Amino acid sequence: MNFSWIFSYWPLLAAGAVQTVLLLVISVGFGFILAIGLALAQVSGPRWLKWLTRGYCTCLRGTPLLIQLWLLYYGVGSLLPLVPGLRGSFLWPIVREGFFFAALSFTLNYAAYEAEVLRGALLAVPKGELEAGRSFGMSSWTLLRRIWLPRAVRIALPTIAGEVVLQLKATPLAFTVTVMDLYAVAYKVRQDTLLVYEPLMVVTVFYVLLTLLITRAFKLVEAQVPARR
Amino acid sequence: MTRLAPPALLVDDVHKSYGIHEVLKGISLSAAKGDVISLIGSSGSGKSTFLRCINFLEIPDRGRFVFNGEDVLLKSGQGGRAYPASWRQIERIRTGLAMVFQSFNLWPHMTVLENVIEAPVYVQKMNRKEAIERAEGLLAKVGLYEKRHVYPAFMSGGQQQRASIARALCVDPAVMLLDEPTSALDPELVGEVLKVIRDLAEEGRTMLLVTHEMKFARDVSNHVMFLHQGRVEEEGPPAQVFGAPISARCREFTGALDN
Amino acid sequence: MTRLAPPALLVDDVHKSYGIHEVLKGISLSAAKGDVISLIGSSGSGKSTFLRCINFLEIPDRGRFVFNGEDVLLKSGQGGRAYPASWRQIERIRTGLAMVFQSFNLWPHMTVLENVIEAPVYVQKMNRKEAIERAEGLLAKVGLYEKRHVYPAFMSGGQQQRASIARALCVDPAVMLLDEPTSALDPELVGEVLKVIRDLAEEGRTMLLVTHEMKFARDVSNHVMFLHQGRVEEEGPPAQVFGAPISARCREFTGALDN
Amino acid sequence: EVRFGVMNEAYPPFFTKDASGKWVGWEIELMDAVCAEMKETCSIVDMSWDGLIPGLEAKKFDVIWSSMSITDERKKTIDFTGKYYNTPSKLIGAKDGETGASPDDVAGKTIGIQVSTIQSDYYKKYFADKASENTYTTLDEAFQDLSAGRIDYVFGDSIPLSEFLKSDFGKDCCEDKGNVKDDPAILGSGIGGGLRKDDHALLEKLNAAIAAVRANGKYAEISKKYFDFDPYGE
Amino acid sequence: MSSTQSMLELLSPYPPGWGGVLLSGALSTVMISLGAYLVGVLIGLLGATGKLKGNRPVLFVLDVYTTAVRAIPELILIIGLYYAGTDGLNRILLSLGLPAIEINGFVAAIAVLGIVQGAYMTEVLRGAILAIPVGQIEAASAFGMRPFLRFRRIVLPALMPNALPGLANLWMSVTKDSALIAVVGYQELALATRLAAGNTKHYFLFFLAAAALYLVITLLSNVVFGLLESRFRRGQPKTA
Ligand SMILES: Nc1ncnc2c1ncn2[C@@H]1O[C@H](COP(=O)(O)OP(=O)(O)OP(=O)(O)O)[C@@H](O)[C@H]1O
Ligand SMILES: Nc1ncnc2c1ncn2[C@@H]1O[C@H](COP(=O)(O)OP(=O)(O)OP(=O)(O)O)[C@@H](O)[C@H]1O
Ligand SMILES: [Mg+2]
Ligand SMILES: [Mg+2]
Repeated sequence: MNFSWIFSYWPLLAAGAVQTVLLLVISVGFGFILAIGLALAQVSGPRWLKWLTRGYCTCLRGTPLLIQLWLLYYGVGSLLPLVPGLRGSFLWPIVREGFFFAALSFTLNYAAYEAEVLRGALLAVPKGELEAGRSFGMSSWTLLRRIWLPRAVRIALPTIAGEVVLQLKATPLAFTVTVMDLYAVAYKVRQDTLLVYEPLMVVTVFYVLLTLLITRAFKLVEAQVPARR
Repeated sequence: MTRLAPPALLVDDVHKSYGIHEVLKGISLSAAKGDVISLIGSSGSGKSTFLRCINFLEIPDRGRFVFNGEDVLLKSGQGGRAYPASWRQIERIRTGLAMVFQSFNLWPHMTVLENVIEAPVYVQKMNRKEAIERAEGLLAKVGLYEKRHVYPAFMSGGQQQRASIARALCVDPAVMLLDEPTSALDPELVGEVLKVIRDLAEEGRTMLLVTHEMKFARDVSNHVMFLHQGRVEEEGPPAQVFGAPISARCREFTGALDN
Repeated sequence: MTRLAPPALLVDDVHKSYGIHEVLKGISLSAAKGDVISLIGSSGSGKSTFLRCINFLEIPDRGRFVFNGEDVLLKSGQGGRAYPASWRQIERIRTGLAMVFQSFNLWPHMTVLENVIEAPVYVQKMNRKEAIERAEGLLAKVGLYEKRHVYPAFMSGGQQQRASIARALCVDPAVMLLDEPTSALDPELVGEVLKVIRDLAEEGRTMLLVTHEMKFARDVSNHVMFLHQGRVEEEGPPAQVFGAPISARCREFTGALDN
Repeated sequence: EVRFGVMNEAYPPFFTKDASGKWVGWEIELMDAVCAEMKETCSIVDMSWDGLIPGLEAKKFDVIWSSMSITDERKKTIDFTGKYYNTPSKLIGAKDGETGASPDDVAGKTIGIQVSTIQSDYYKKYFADKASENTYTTLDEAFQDLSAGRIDYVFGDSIPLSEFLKSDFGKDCCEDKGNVKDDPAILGSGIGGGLRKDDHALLEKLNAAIAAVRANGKYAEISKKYFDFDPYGE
Repeated sequence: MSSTQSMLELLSPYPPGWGGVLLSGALSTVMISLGAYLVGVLIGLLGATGKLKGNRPVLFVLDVYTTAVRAIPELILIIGLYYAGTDGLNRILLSLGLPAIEINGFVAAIAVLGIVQGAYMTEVLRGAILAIPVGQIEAASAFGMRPFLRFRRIVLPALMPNALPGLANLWMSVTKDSALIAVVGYQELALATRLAAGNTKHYFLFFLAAAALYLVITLLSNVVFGLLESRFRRGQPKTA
């Protein structure tokens, strides 16, 4: 085992870790919000919206994230300069970057997966509990916010935790659009030094720590309501 | 209550089918403020369904509903079935209605206290502190003060039922719909609930109550309706329905009381 | 039944706590074949917990259990609490026990008929046809023949309760544990259930029954136990417990019967 | 028998699998010639780039023969044969941009570079304080970004860069900006076969065979089919 | 030569068209995914039961398993098992005087992906079991059902509607994760696509073709999952 390279690469590693965490937080955060809408539309939306959102989820879960990212970055991204005014606007430095496209496509993709999980969980909430809410005059929004969603999320918690970890594992794809996340740095180290395991082990340690953090956080939430077993 | 005041609740000619199975075949009811109306009838006769139609948890096929003089606007949807024209209106009306469910339907992700303050705080925008105070008072009344921080899954059947009664009381409803509110309670507690309902009636609240305990129905209500095969087979003051029913079926049913 | 036959069910000194809350503080019971024992007591007094301890749905902290002369083997686990030595034995004993739950607990992914034949077919390996025949007979008896292909979610509370009674009956149990089996039933159906229980008792089956309906308890049982604060406060034949109770608490409780 | 580990992706004109699954390319033909010279039977084991080093170490094959650049850093992990080709490095860029490939010509611009190549070392030494860098896993991605206008230059091996300029996608947008000034210390080591550290016998055999192929004209013969210059470098 | 025609030629199933390569890649993808998925379901069922019923040591082991296996990049697991793993195994065999064995890349891929899937499935299934109202399981116990029977007749049908969306998601991701096994020299759809695109420089065409193939796989699996879901949701009234 040879870890001497760490000394020359640590600034890159640190920057990479930040990128990884940022990508994860952004995609999970926005993706979850989007997923709620997508799931609700499938469970109780009008028929056309149901089909639309179903189609969205099928396409995004059905094709590799790499290809989605690629289509977005090279397809849509190369059209962006043609949008009048965009090039000079304050948005340009953001939307020009690979990071923007990685975050965007991760968010869209995560939302599709999470929507599927939430859809099932929303359906798993016993009907009587919702009726109790309605019978007190809760508006659909209050019902959703106070009863339906909290119950559904609790039912789905272990699965959601898994999806978040899966999302963490998807972040290395950002490298294909030039984002130097932690995995990319490790890749670079591997190419530079031809060491197979050591750079990946550094990533692994970081991922394990992050995963521990995620699963502990989810466990805490899960433990808020004791289960009878 | 003067005769001139509009009835607190007026329901006219409610019909409801599940598929081809017609459960309610035209049920009407008029309740003044402070009335306690008991619905009795055999299992499966549509009592729960009727209660659930009143607050539109089931959408009736046909019928007219007036709350405190306000007509519920219905439009006809597909197949000529009624459909609420404005869910907003329904939601508003529901805030003045409270329901105790046959199967309790407590929210399992909240403690008893949280269950009870939920509607006051999040629907009626009551101050949280105030709501807690009120809820604790009610929980003490039903003997659950000690259990207020327990989750429903860890409570006995009767405790859950009492929690669900407290939850309904906490919204200070003008009309209460109670679906067998004493089914899991022992005689002492039934007595307590009886007292509570009487107090509420005296405050001018209207109550609609499904029950299988004839004695309870006789004691608590000023009007009894006997449902049979989706119709009101017999109705009147308890003394009449239990003492001298006209309908043979009703006589048979209430007669079963003392065999 | 001669005096010499071993009791069908003997339970001795059952203790059970949830956390620091001691629910059962030493309850004993002995039932001969054909006995119908009613458990009464206020809500939360531990009646359901006691029933659930008998078939080990809750693991008691302490106690001795004998079914038909067969001792349930217990070993002591951590903290000196009892623990079944062989789940195999428990499972075998359970096949001769049947339970009607306070909250019915029907399996929602099966129709009523499927619910009823489940245990006979898959636990007792009864021939499926035979089981269906038997089940249909029982469903007819509780008035659910027409509803046999309906899923539980689409039935009224009383119908679900009757289905759950039929499900318990279908395994032809030697001992039945009934947790408020008539709570959702109208007086007529209560009368039916009463008849069924009497028939079963005559066939030599033993029944343990939790109920809040004192009249029912008086009519159906040959022994009544009044639970209070985790202990048996009073027991004896119904005439004694309801007519001339020794304990003040019991007098108060049963006295509530006619206020 | 000598087993050659080749990356299982396309890197024309050096090596690639065609649609019928056959290996083709300059490097493949060179391998055959070297084998003939060594009088060995040879086989190809294909692996993803990530699998090459572990595959070598787990003895799934004996030589990495996959256009791998020789660097000092890498020599710490594996042994290399002498170089078997070394092509110049060049810059390509958008047609409307400036011409020239000196550090001053690229000042303020963004350059696309493949990760861990000799060019990235060169960049660090000569361009880093003038221009900025985008790192890519493969040159293909850099080319696409160049034609999309996200970066101004791609800096890399002249052969794949020229291939790109000849393709439908490259010929409209971009042009050759010229070779960079040579620095033998960085660019001179070239491409070689990679071997396990203890495999001295094979290393010597391979080195001898490469020299022989070069000397007997076989090398030039193969190269002529693919290039209009000598890929061996000086 | 029109460009549509050249595209058709490129996609033709016979060389020099790349269609055949893509199709056989897709077949490999499905095979590996199926294998890994089945292994995963098996591990997941055991893991979930263990997590819910197990004692302290079992819980600890499973906790380490689900956390570690999910956190470690699949690449390192595959490389580790296939290269270092076989190396180590053979060294042990050698020291015992046994002949060395060659682990097939295909088997290694299925094993690794299956172990990874198992970790995710453990959690999905655990959540689904927890969402079953406890009374239903108690009722089964009360009738003397043995654990396995209880699981087969009551728990499984009741957990399925809760678990299916999560399980479907895992299936979707394993069909894409199988791309990783290129590391051990196995050519599935993703690698076949890159090969075709790199050879012809028609990235757009081949990436879209691959997306279409993945989508076909997804649509077919959607049908299966949809059928399963409607079957397992029988008896459940509609929400909303
Ligand atoms: N799983 C549990 N965890 C903790 N406490 C419990 C649990 N189940 C029941 N309890 C408590 O134990 C006590 C006895 O409950 P039990 O269900 O036996 O009462 P019960 O006599 O059946 O009452 P009821 O007539 O209301 O059904 C109650 O105070 C209840 O809150
Ligand atoms: N969601 C539903 N779909 C179809 N049929 C239903 C549904 N809900 C209830 N029913 C049927 O409608 C009839 C009336 O049910 P309801 O719950 O109103 O009876 P109930 O009078 O409350 O009986 P109980 O006293 O047993 O609670 C029953 O036969 C029941 O099977
Ligand atoms: Mg009802
Ligand atoms: Mg109870």
